[in-house]
Amino acid sequence: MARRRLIQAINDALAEEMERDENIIVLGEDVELAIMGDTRGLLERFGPNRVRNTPICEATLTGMALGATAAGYHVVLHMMFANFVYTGFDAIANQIAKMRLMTGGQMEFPITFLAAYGGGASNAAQHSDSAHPTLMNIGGINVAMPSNSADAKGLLKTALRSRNPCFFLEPASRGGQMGEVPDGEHLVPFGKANVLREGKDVSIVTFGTTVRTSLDAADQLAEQGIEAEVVDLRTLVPLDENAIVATLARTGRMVVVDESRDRGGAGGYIAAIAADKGFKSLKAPVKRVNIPNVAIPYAPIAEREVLPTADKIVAAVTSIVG
Amino acid sequence: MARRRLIQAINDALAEEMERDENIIVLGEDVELAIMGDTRGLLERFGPNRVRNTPICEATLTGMALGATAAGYHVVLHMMFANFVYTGFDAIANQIAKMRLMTGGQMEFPITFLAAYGGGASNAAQHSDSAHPTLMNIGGINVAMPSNSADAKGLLKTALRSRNPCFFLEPASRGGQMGEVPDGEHLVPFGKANVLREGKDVSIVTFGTTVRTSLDAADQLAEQGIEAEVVDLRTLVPLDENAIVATLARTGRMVVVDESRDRGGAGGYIAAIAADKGFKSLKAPVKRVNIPNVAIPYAPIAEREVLPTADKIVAAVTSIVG
Amino acid sequence: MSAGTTSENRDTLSALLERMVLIRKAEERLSKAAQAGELPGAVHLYIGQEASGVGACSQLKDSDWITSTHRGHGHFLAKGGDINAMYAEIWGKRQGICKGMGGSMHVADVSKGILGANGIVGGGFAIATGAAYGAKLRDDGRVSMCFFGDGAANQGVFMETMNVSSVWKLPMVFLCENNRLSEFTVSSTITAGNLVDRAKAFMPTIVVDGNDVLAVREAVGEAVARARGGEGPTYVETGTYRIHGHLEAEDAFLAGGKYRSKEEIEAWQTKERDPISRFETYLTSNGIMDEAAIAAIHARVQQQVDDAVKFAEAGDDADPKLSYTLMFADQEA
Amino acid sequence: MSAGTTSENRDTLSALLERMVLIRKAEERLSKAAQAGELPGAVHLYIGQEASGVGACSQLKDSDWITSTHRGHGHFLAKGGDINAMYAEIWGKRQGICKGMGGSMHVADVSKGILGANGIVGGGFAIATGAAYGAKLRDDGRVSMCFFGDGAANQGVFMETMNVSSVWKLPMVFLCENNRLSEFTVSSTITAGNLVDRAKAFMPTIVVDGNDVLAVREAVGEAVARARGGEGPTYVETGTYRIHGHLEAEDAFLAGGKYRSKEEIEAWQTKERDPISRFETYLTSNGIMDEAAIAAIHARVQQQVDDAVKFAEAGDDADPKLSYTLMFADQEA
Ligand SMILES: Cc1ncc(C[n+]2csc(CCOP(=O)(O)OP(=O)(O)O)c2C)c(N)n1
Ligand SMILES: Cc1ncc(C[n+]2csc(CCOP(=O)(O)OP(=O)(O)O)c2C)c(N)n1
Ligand SMILES: [Mg+2]
Ligand SMILES: [Mg+2]
Repeated sequence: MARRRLIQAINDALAEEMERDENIIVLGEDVELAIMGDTRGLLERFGPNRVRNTPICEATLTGMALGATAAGYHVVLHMMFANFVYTGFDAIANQIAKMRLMTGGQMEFPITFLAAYGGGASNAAQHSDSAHPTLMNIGGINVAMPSNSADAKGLLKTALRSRNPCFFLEPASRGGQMGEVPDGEHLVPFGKANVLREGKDVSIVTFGTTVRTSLDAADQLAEQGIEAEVVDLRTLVPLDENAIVATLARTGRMVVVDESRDRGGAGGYIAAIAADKGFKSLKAPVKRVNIPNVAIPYAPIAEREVLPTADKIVAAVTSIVG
Repeated sequence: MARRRLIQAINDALAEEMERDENIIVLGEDVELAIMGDTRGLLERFGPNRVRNTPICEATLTGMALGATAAGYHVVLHMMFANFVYTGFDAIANQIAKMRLMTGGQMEFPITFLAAYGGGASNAAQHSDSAHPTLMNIGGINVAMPSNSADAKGLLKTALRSRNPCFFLEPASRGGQMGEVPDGEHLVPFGKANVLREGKDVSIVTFGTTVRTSLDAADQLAEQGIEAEVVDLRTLVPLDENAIVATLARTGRMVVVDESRDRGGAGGYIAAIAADKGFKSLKAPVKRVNIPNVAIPYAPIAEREVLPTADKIVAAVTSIVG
Repeated sequence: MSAGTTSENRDTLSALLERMVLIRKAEERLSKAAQAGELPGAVHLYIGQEASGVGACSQLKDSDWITSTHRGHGHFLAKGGDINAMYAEIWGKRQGICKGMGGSMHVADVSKGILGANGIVGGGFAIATGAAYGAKLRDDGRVSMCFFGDGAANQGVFMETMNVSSVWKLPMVFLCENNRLSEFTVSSTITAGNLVDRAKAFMPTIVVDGNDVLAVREAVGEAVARARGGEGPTYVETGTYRIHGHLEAEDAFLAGGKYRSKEEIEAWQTKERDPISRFETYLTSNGIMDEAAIAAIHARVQQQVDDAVKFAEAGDDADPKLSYTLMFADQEA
Repeated sequence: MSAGTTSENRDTLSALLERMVLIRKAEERLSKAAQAGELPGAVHLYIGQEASGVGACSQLKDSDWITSTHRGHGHFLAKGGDINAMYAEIWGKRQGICKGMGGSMHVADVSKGILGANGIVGGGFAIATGAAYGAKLRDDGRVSMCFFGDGAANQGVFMETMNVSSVWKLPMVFLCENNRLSEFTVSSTITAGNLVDRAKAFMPTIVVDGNDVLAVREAVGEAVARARGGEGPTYVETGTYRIHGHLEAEDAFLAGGKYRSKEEIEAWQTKERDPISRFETYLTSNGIMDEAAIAAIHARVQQQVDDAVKFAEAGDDADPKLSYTLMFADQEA
């Protein structure tokens, strides 16, 4: 085990996989000097043919990623902030997500998109969005959202060995978070949730930025005598529906926590699975803790108001337990 | 009452409101000759300053719509097919949906976007998408999805008198559908669902293209002795949550039907409301009938397979009733 | 028109003609099928523009890449795509080149370097540029050609990809088919200046008579040589005209409205201007082929098209469940 | 530098200087505050580019529109925005020009025609073009100016909006601030050719020394006159340089990496090149202002900045619940 920051774990995964597979290339705005830190040192190690700064033109970059796979490359496209996914959205939603079907399976798109999402650093509305609800809906693209260093490394390695396109979404304000990473080859499969804490009274189902918050909430709840099970879904596409049904079978109650706007967000979809396949087990309303239907405001006090917090999770849990 | 095709009702609403408010202008690719039929005759009636063909450049058109509101115009931007929303998505998601908040309320964006969505005509994956899950999640933009001529007219008029941006999504394959439209001033408010058929056994909650399909399913169910209530939500933003809870209180069972991909789709969100605020009434799992997580295939037989049908609705209902 | 007439040359010229005739007859047959309501979806036909696609693709190898547009049948056939597989696709059959999943606007054959027709106007720019970037990194000698219309040249990705191709000296050819129309809009009403001037800031440019197959072939030959030689992208603009409507059954959309005159269309259909009859005149008047040889090509191609219709009609319906397994490699949707 | 020296002129020149000094001192103060950790979010400073924004905005009226960038404080102040309201915004206070909801990257004052700084590179192009379109339809004589960087000039909306502005003869000025850098990337490594050549296909162009406030003023004067005269858009490029990092605390991001040399920065900071000291030299050596008058401006501005800090610090925290009512007019989120 090594202690690594989340952003270092990402960097490690990139370096190790690029070492292993010379078909992996990294493109993006400022990947050479590593604006996010995750691509640091890759240029020096792998040279300019494999790590290259691009012009600012997201609409082209996403389409180019598709095109470059025709030459057998696995393209890592760094999109910096999740908001810029919208700028380059045409090729994501109209091409990459659909072209395998449209060509009758002639093509494969080994592309790994990196982007930082979420608030917490007063980056304001155009640098704090969570794009995962949109990405999970367009079909044809996997969505991985690690909550800790080990998963960041293991999920990214899985993405980099996959023949399918994947959005690997990094928690913008948690890149510095430390965690243990297993030594040696460490892969985390897609579509397998992780029960981080067991508990019999309620299930907190979450992923990405809000896992830490949910664990904090579980600590607080424990002090009140409520045992919360915390389930980290790890990937949204594919989604581990069985894990959702299974935890519900154990606890009968569920709060879904994630950092996306509520209306049409990821939380609602997970709650809908509970209301369908998990209905038998349900003993109380399924609650959602996420972002109200607003853009993220700048001032810290206003930003805090709209982000998921341990207090909000505790309140949601206590409203349905006991 | 007059019998009007859905597309004519839209055309009527545009013409009447443009007559009433000279600040309404219409922009878009081929709005002069009316590729969809909905803007037909407007150029002749209102002249080239108010109805204008644009170059093909969706990324600019959406941003221009925002900019032109600064001069006090209500901009109607025709985006043709919902897939092209993705092409022009930056200004929608990063600017229009956020700028009122970002500027502390200094600006208003009276913009009505028109776009046709949905399958059923072998238009294939890049001309058959439903963008409403994405649009409802970005916040700051209303989403109206009429199912019939009267609502098409009344909702569009409401949009055209609103100071808020709105996506008015037209069912691509139902433009020719006939319906009664009330004479005189006819406005349909946003956020008010419409119970189209009453029934005590199950609620079918739906909107847009799948309302007709749901009513057909209700007819079939009636033959089997099952009384389905059919609720047309009419707008997704704002959403009539009370109507969802109320119908559930009457029937205790719910099937949500819509034409969007399941994962992160609109149906899941509506089901989540049932599982939360409507939980008390729930007597059975909440089922969703929508599109599996695929792009829309071209061949009619393959397209039919993935679209919501009356049979699928009937099957979902019978799985939870009785 | 100009070209020496060795016998190797004669074969080449005959092949150019045959390919153009194939496209013409294939499209005319599709028009009939569309009018008869035999096709599930809409078709956008290439009639009148054959010299552009055929001249351009005649300079490419199977291993070179192209991206195409919503008006993609001509490019597909010009680049060596199989008409049977294309027809089966448009008829929505399992034997279709995309198994019936894509239809007219998405015909693709990766084994022939055809990265697909595209329903998004401008959708091909970035894909072609990415393919060119891949080719450059691999140093595999491949060239990437992006076909696009004058309407698409107003999409910003045009400039973006010119910038990338130019700054990275990618083996790209920007092949602009300027047919003066964007759907029902006369392009000059929505387009500033001359398109070629946009390209001049980035790369060498050639504007050519797009109804002259040999002129197109020559211009593209230069461009491809430059690309293969590592000298970067070239912009080639072929001036041409679309004879049919934007899509078949256009009249239903227009509801009596008009965006061009009958006279304008006819002026492009004269024997002197039509890309095929004009080339035939060239061939016969230069003694390269005689009427009989040309008639033989027409007959052969007609047979090929008729056979393709039979092939398509006899095909099996597309697999309705295929979507579920096609979204991902080795993963259910 | 050149300008006659009537007394009206003297007032104008003095105002230009004062505005530049205001921006410089305001930005320097923000740098200090950022380093001290007093600001909630990141700030991108305009130091070194003052002549561009001030020269350009000096030709605009309050009723004219501008759109700005992530590096927007300079444009905000140049266009007449209030420093108190801007500081309060950056400090996240209720008294902020956007009530603390937008912060540094979103400062806007619609009453002054400032349609906002923008966190999306290239985000301003279409907004400004729309505003110009509105102005043209209203025939209200307003002009719309889009500030953008050399990095943003690689976004396709640049070409798209040049096309629209040109074909519809909109009252637009494209104001490119070419500081040679895009974040940590030297722009020449990602940009083909000269930016001005891209514009030449669409409109008249002027390239000007962006550190010479009078040259900028003159060039933009021409452009604005053309726009107001109904003659359509102009592209003006101001060559300049950013002295501070892409954002404050850039070093933490770079982790020892480098994209430019100390020498390069210093070469732009000499008395002859710095836009402010250079203009001061011009004013004194031409007898337009004396040292004392200049010192008075510095003192007055310093006071203004100090007062603005006090105003911001004394402000109330933003209203945490405001988001819910701001997403829509008359509608809860
Ligand atoms: C992104 C996008 N916007 C709009 C359309 C609708 N559309 C299809 S073809 C077309 C005109 C294209 O003109 P051009 O590029 O000149 O090609 P041509 O049809 O003349 O071959 C338009 C606007 C589309 N398919 N995609
Ligand atoms: C759409 C988008 N892509 C990327 C970024 C990240 N980014 C912020 S500023 C910048 C460089 C901009 O360069 P330029 O336009 O020259 O402006 P300058 O910073 O030099 O003033 C980048 C890439 C962004 N904010 N928006
Ligand atoms: Mg055209
Ligand atoms: Mg710059």
